[in-house]
This record gives sequence, structure tokens and C-alpha cells, in this order.
Amino acid sequence: MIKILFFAALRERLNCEQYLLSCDGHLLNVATVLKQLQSRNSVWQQELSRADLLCAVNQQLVPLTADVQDGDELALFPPVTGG
Amino acid sequence: MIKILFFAALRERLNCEQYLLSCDGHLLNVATVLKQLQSRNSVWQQELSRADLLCAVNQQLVPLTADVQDGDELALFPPVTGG
Amino acid sequence: MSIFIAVQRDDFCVASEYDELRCHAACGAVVIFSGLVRELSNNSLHSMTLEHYPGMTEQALSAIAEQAQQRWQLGAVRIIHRVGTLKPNAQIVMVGIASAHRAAAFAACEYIMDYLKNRAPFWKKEHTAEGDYWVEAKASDKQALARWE
Amino acid sequence: MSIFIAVQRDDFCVASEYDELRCHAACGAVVIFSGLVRELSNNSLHSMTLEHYPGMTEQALSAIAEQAQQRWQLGAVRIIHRVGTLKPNAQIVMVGIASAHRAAAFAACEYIMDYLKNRAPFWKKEHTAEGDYWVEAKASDKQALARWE
Repeated sequence: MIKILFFAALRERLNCEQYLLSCDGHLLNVATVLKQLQSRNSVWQQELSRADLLCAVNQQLVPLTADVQDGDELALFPPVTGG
Repeated sequence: MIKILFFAALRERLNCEQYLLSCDGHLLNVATVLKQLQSRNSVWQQELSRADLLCAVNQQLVPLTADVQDGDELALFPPVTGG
Repeated sequence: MSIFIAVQRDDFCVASEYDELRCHAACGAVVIFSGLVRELSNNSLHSMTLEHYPGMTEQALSAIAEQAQQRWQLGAVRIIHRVGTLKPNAQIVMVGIASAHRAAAFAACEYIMDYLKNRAPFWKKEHTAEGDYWVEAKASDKQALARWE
Repeated sequence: MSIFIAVQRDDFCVASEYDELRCHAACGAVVIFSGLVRELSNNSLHSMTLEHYPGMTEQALSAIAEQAQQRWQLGAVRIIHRVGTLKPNAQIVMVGIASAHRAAAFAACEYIMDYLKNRAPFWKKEHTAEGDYWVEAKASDKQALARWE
């Protein structure tokens, strides 16, 4: 399983904090995971297609081409606004 | 009279804090004042010829071409090292 | 070189942080940045909530501090970032640097803030008289980062 | 916009200065620089004496603060510079800025320090185990100024 976390405005718009995705032992990359999530419905399609979406695998910022596999924590979130 | 002040290392090397120069009502510039002071002796000659000498007229940094006249306060000092 | 990182709900004390920073004998320069909750121009801000990604925030701040340490000669780096609900004028974040020379201290402090603004997983939501709004990321923060790369 | 300038023998308190700076409601950013008497590498520094040109120092610092204010949108500028004899680790100078945004606060603080280092009439004499020496001006301070011109 891949544990997927959503934060801030994205969490509110998807109305979802956490989502578990089975990857059947396959090595995926973030972009293919996003495709699967986008297919859920039109809101997810729209929100997860945003060009400014950021992603972290195991708490490290990564590009959409990064690998992700069973046991990983994948976080998806809008541009950060701390500081 | 022009009141001439010396500070820091320059004050110590000239062994002089303050020097009063009569200018007989003439409008001088800093460079001509320096020439007069340099003519006092070889130490003044050397110390007041340094390329890094700074000068202030009435407490404002000015170039050697600045005018100076009766009643002015002219300060001469080495590069500053505060902060 | 010492690094101190904290992500906390509690307020922090700049005076104590400064005392920690200035006790590095070889350091002649201390630079502190403090970020505060700013009033909106129409004075309608009630409060602001800072959400974060627990676990990743501390890692991200540590990584940024280490990058700064590799880039400049630093004696100490201290970063504190608050989360939770904050009122106008409350302290949000503090970055403090001690270094032998001021140029390194200024550069490292600004570098850390520029990275933090773009890479550390914090998000602000403003609670105003008109409703609640997520703060939008600023293009100027992205541009600020570009000059270090 | 408020400007506060002091040249004094007494020590100053960064905590109180910070409290003054952070009470500007429209300001989200405070940057403070503090300069300390640094140990020499061989640990031989007993103390340091700061001489100045009374009257001109205050004018020079005010002029620098006003230049910074013309260049950036600032809420408050505070500059304190000590004179007299100071021990290692003593505070020498503090520049504090409050501004709406951090880029202006950082830039103004560094600008003021760069000008102060080159234009304000203070001179340091080190008292060491080997004797008393006037501190030489550093080329790096002159270069630091050049980028603002």
C-alpha cells in the first residue's frame, strides 16, 4: 500500500486527508499515481492536474517523475505559504 | 580661522588633535589646506599625503576639491573602522 | 557549528534566542529575522491558522539549515516556526545566525527564509471578517529563491 | 516611518529594541543585526577602544538611515553604536529594521551596515597582549558598499 496524504486547500477541496492506494507490488512513479487519483471524479481530476501541485515522497520534495512503491508515504499539497 | 580636527591613528601620528589655520578671508579648498599643513614637516608631509585620507567639512564627508572657509570645521582622519 | 530547529505551537522569545547566538566567541555578527502576522490593509484579519506536515517540517528546516552551513562559515543557526492559530502581530517564525562576518550572517539568514518560504510544508489560512481564505503563494517568493540557484 | 539613532557608552538591550520594532502593526518583517567584539584568533585581545567624531557620528548615522528610508518602504529604523572601551563579546552596534516585507528589511539592514562601515566616523583600537593597534579598514567593506552604488 502507498499512504497518500493531502494538505491545506487541496485537502479541503478533495475533502480527504488520507488515501490508501494498493500498488500490487508494482514500482510506480508519482505521475502514474496522480493519473489513478484523477480518474476518481471531476473534482479530483481538476485539483490533481494543477501545474503548481507539489509532492513529497517519504517527506522529501520530489518531481512527478520520482518512483513510489509499497510502504511509501506520498504527500500532495499546494504551494507552501509559511514563514 | 578654520578649525582643523584630527582623529584616531592620524591624530596620534601627528601628535595633534586640533589645529587652527588662518585663511585671511580667502576661500580655500581642502587640497590647498592640506598643502599648507604638509609643509610643516616631513611627518605631516607623509601622513597628510596618504591616498586613503578622508575629510569632512562641517561634519559632512567631502572630496578634496570641496571649498573651505573662515568658520568652517575641517576634520581629517584615516578610513573609518566602526560597526 | 550548532543547529537548533523547532516547530511549535508556543510563542518563542527572541531575547533568549539572541543570547544563545551571541555566546559564540569567534562570531562577530548576529543576524535575526522575525516574521509577524501582519494586519490586512482593511484591518479585517481576526487570526490566522498555520497548518503543517508534521515530521516533514522539521526535516525540511534541518535540510535548509545544513545547506546554509555548507555554503557559508557559520557559528550557529536557530530556526523556530510556529503552527496553530495566531493573532495579528503574533510571531510566526524566527531565523537567527551567528557568524564571524556580517556578509555570511546576512546571506545565510535570507537564504534560509527564501528556502523556507518555498520548500517548508507550512500553509496559512486567514480568518477575516469576510470569511476564511488560504493564503496564495507569492511569485516574489519564487523569484527570491531563484537567485541562490 | 520612525528613525531612532543613538551613540552611547552604555550597553544596549536587543530585546527592548526588538520590542520597539515589532510593535509596527503594518510590518510583517523585523531584521536585526548585532555586531560584537570578536576574539582574535590567538585569544590575545584584552579589550578594544572605539573613538568617534562627536556630532558627526549622529549626523552620519541619521543620513544613512534616511537614505535607506528613501530606497525602501520601511516602518522603523533603529541604530545604536557604542563608543569607549569594550571587552571581547561586548556588543558594539545594532541595526534594526521593521518593514512590511522581508526583502526590504534585509536589504535596508545590510545597506545601513555597509554604509556605516565606510562612512560613519568611528575607529577601533585593539589592546592586545602584544600591544595596541589601530584596526585597518578592510577592502571587503569597501567592496560591500560598491554594490549599492
